[in-house]
Amino acid sequence: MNLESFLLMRSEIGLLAILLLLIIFEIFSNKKQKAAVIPFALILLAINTVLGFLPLESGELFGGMFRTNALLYFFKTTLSLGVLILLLQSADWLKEKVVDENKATEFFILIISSLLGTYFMISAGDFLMFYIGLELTTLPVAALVAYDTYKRISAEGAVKYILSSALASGAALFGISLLYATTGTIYFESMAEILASSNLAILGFIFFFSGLAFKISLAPFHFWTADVYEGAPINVASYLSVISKGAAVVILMILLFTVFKPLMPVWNKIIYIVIIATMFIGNLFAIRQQNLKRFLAYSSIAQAGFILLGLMSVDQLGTTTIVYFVAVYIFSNLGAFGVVQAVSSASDKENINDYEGLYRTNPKLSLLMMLALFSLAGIPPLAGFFGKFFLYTAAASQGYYILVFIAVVNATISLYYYLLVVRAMFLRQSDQAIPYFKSPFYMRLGLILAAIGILVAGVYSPIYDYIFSISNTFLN
Amino acid sequence: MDILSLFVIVPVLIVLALTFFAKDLKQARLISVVGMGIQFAMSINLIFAYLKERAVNTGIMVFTKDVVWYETFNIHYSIGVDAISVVMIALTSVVLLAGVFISWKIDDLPKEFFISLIALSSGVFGFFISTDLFTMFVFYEIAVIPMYLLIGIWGSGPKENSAMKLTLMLMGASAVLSVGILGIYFNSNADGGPLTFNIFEIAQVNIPEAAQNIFFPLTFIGFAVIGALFPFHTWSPSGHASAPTAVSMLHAGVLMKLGGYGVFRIAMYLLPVGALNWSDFFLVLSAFGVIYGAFGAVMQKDLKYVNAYASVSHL
Amino acid sequence: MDFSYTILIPLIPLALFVILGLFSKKIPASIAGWFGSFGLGTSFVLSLYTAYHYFLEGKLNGVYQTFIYKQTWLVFTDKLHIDLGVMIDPISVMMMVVVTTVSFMVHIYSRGYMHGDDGYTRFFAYLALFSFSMLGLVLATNLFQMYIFWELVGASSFLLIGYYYTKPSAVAAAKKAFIVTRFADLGFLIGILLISYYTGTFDFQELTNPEGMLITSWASYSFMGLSVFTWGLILIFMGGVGKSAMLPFHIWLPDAMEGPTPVSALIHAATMVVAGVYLVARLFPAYYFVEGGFALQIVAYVGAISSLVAALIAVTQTDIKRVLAFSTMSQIGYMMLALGVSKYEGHEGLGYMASMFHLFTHAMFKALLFLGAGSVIHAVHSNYMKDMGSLRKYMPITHITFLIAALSIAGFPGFAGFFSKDEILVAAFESNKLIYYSSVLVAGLTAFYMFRLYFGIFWGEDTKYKHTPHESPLTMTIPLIFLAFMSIFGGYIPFSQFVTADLTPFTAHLDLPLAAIASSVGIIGIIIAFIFYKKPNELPQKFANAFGVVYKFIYNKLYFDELYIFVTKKILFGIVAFSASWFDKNVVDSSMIGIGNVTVSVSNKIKGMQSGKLQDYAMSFVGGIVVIAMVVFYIWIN
Amino acid sequence: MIAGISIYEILTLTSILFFIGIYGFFTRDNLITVLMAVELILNAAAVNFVIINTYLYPDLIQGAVYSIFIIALAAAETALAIAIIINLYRIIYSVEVKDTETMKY
Repeated sequence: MNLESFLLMRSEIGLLAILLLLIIFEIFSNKKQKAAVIPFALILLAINTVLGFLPLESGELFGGMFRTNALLYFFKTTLSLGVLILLLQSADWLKEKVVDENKATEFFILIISSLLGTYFMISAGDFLMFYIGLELTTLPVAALVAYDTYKRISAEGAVKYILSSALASGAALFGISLLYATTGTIYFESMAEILASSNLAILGFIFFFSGLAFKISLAPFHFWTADVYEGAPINVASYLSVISKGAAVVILMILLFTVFKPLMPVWNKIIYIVIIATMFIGNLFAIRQQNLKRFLAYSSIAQAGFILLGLMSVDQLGTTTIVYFVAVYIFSNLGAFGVVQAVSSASDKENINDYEGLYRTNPKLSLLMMLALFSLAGIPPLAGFFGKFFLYTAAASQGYYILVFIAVVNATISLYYYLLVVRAMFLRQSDQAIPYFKSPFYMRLGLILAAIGILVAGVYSPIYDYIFSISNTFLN
Repeated sequence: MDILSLFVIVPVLIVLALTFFAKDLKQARLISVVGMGIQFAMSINLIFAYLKERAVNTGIMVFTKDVVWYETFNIHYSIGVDAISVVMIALTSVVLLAGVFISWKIDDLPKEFFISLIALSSGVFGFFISTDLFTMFVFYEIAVIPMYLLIGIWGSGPKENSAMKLTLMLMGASAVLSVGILGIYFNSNADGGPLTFNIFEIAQVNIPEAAQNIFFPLTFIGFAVIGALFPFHTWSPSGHASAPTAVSMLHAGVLMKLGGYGVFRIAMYLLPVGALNWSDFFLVLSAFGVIYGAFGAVMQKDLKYVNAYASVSHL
Repeated sequence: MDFSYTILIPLIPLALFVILGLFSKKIPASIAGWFGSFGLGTSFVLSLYTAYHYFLEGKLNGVYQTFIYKQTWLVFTDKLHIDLGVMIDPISVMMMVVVTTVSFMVHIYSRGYMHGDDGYTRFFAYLALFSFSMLGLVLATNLFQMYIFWELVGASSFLLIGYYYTKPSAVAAAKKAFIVTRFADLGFLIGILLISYYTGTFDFQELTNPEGMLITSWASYSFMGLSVFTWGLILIFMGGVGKSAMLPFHIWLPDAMEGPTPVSALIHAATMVVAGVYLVARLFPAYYFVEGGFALQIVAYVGAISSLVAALIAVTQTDIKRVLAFSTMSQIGYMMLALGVSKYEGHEGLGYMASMFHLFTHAMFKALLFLGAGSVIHAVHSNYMKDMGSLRKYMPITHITFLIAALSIAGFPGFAGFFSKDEILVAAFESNKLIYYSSVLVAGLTAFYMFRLYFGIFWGEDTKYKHTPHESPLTMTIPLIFLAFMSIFGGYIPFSQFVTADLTPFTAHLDLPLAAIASSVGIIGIIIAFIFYKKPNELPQKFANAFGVVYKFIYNKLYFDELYIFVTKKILFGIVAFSASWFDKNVVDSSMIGIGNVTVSVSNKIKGMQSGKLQDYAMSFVGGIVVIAMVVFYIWIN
Repeated sequence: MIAGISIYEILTLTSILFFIGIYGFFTRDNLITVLMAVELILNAAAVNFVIINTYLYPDLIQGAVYSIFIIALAAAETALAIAIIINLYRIIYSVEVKDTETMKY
């Protein structure tokens, strides 16, 4: 092992460097200079994101605790891009509401550390690294949920989040300990070789799965989601719903496809039931929401159910479709959350009926919101359609037609509530419509990036083909 | 650029032009009229070109073109026309042109109206030129959504509910259809070939009877809903009643034909055995629909199915 | 011989429609009018040339040949395919001439009539579309093509009737016309499907070939004692009944008078309404040969009853356009019954010839009547006879031409209507006495109500007009004069040399006794009208009172509208459709909506799950683990 | 390795510990005590790792290392949770679980 091999951790090191620079900045800047942290951090992250497009070899570090390959690397870059968009969308909120309180740097540091956590989590080669990554992902976000220190629901949401997630990680740990008991190793690779279908292993798996399912907010482990999203600042909810969920899905997929492959007959059925429960619960709750954050929370629960469809096909197809869909989902959800954020910072309104007549006052925002929602609902030619259709394909490739049928029924239900928002924006007219406002520069940039993602990622097939070409790297 | 793809590209260009250049009603309708006029001229041209090409080309489809889209799924953007599609395209462009004229004096959000109308048309045109199941399905769904806005914003009466009902039923149908399409896709290697979405390749394959029996009703119902077959017609009366005139026209004139076209081109063409086995059931259903619909005198569509079924069962 | 240039005849109006429709805002009204008239003029000249060419040279061994130029279009099976093309035979050439003549005249006329109207160009675009559809219908080579244009005709007439779309009654009339004819077309379509299914062809030539296998070999499939083919023909005839406004589907015609008058002249006098007659004529051999012509008898009786009923109603109406509308219905009934009583070969096929002949002459004089009525309406701005009177002083040309048309329709000897009507009566006399008597009665009634109209408008008392009526402009009177010319001399065309059922010319003679009876009945009608209406007097009112209930019954059009409303509203809508729609609403639709409602209500029911309590969430978390573990261990593993 | 005590007994103990933690989570009224219950759960897992390492796989120290990390992360988690609870207390002057139910349905 030489120093050059640390280049495999390039993206992680990059993030660490950003964190350090931010801390240094925080220490040495005076009060007037504080506002400069926003462009500073954004530029740094943008550089890191762009660097992520350089190719990287696959390999292992620390005796297999950390491993990377093209797929993971691609996914990290995607997450980084997502966080960049998210930060662009929150920049103006920070500038207006937070800079005076000297907490802007804090926000960046917390978000970026959480991003670092997701990197480690998905790159983990053993359960220890996985656990550290998981906690590193969770804890900063818990702090961020309580970021609005004077808002009661914010504090409430944070309490619910931190305690539930502690319970979840406790359960996951307990599960890992049982798995460790049956195999005697915490390394993914060696565990995959040893693991056999014993009762203890299955019990361990169930505990472990529940912990991860909590992060992805699968039913019945999802209850925290809506409350926390509602309490959290919008961009934090957005982070939870796209970045942290996306990373958790990918690591779940990796673990199921490699480590837990011997248990496949069992987890297959568990996932089958969980998918159905998650989709129905998410959709049924989403139908009657008025608060958009809560609405998007349930919608993202339902989306999680869709993502898991890809797990039903334990092969390259499943991997590709999941990674692809998560990428698409990041853009779509960021689009939706971005609009909510923009409207909220301009008018403090977060309810669906506040959006009535929005199109007549703010056509571009409404249009983007519609695109984002339709992408989530899976309407062509937006990216979400392709993502969803390929997930169906993945599930159908193993003959799970009934499951696919249930999924498409749910897609139709989901269209109903997405249309409710579209209806409010386009069909309704209101005297109290939110007046016209021009979003600031960063916000517009963030929204435009999300829109491009929604429009391009589907029709432009090389993206999918690229993911497919790299997705065999970890299955080998 | 080939003659067929233009049918999709021109509407998209018009939509873009409308989005960026149209400032008011006059400009919006000017752009739409010019664009749809071009479209109409193209369809006339297509008819002649088709007749000319038909004389020398004996393939099922002419003007075919095939571009690989999603390689891993063997999804192609493959297009081609036969007589039916040419006629449907011509019909659509006539109806659209008329629709633009009928909506001449639309005063509420004119630009958006034309954008939706033309976006819808690109879906319809795309549907008729596709020879790939996936591409066809994509265009089919593209055609449905603008409908929501068209009825919901510019409709009359209980427009919101009708629009919602229509959209949900049609999208629900397309959801069912997507299962059917996947079923066909994953059975398209029954003879040992690769999986494919290409309609004509699939038509060569003997899909196992069991699979046909399962997926035929799914595919059929998927298209039958948009063709307003009993008992999936309930979106149609309220949708028609609420829709603005241009949309009503388009609906009766074109969209409902999408269903019939789809039934012929996909359900019965690709799953003949399934069609045969289910024919009694759907025949009864259609016949019932005819009697039932005669009171509304709108059910002429179903009769085509009757005839179609009769001919299928006699084949 | 090459007739392929005839394809241009329908294509020119189509091109006109496209151009006028596309640039309707850019083209100034005056140019649009010229342009439209010129285009139709070209078609007119072309069709005259075709007729000349065809009737002169189209015979082979004394039999008219059929020329077909077609393109295979939709292929179902090897045999069953739909073609698009043109078919040139005597009746199609004749119809082509009629359609283009009337359409051309109407175009010219409309330039004056519609002058200054908002949407002038749009009107001409619609006219062109209609002409195109009608010509396409006439030239169709097969049932399906005919059906397509049939519907297109329906649609374009819908546009024309509803031309004054700001007027609710016009819109309602357009809708009524569309719905009623569409309902009838349902029968047409079923008929087409039945026939095409059992014969495997749509083609007119194959369907009507009397020596062909088709006609004789279909009797094997029967339903309720009649062969399927007869059923098919009856159903097809149902479509014709709808378009031609025969009983019981005539109710749309009077209302359709809401359209601009030139439209009435074009659609409701000369072209669209005779489409039904044309349809039966087109399939005549099939009607005649299949099962001894059972279907044809139905045609005859429907025609006879319609003509009688319509004539009776026409006597009582006061809206001049409605009088003309019922008169049209009555005359088309004539044509139908003539077809119905006709036989096939040689002189036996007199009825067929007479029907076509009458179609031709009727087109001329009825278009003239409508255009004249339009001219009158243009002058006095009213449709009602009570607002008119003594107009002969103000509008000499209209007066004279109207008189000519009235004489022609009344069958006054020497005028065109006399000859064609006479042939019909002869045909009826030879085959069915009952129908003959009713036809004679109708002839008398026709003369009476036409002259009632004539005297009421041009004589009678001098109403006080707000504006002094004046003669219409030249562009309106030229068509009147031309059509008047045709109404006189159209009758001298030796039709039996041209148009016959078996395509073989024969010579028809005037049957003097019958002609004498008919024309004397007509003259009696004229005289009665003269007595009643020449000068305002009490007689009509007395008569009306004397008949009392009967008069009222007829005046209200035998309560057909009310009957329809009763049947549709009370029985169909009230009982059948109500229960159907109850079923639709409560079972079908509500099962669709119900899915939605159930979803929403389930959603409301389960909202309590999200209690907001941290510990409940934890319980469900642990509960989830427990349930999964239990399911796995107790169900799947054991 | 403790003489006379087998792994089963200790695993039973940790399992009981785990479920006590869960029970505590379900029933405590005070957020701080709920947090303590969570600690029990985490500790149960940590002890599990140590015991399994010692009894079953004594030649490697993976489990022991793991438990150290668990303790460290649990501490971080607790610190954060306490901070959040204090923040909540500053707003509503209560740390009762039942006061954190404004958001629901």
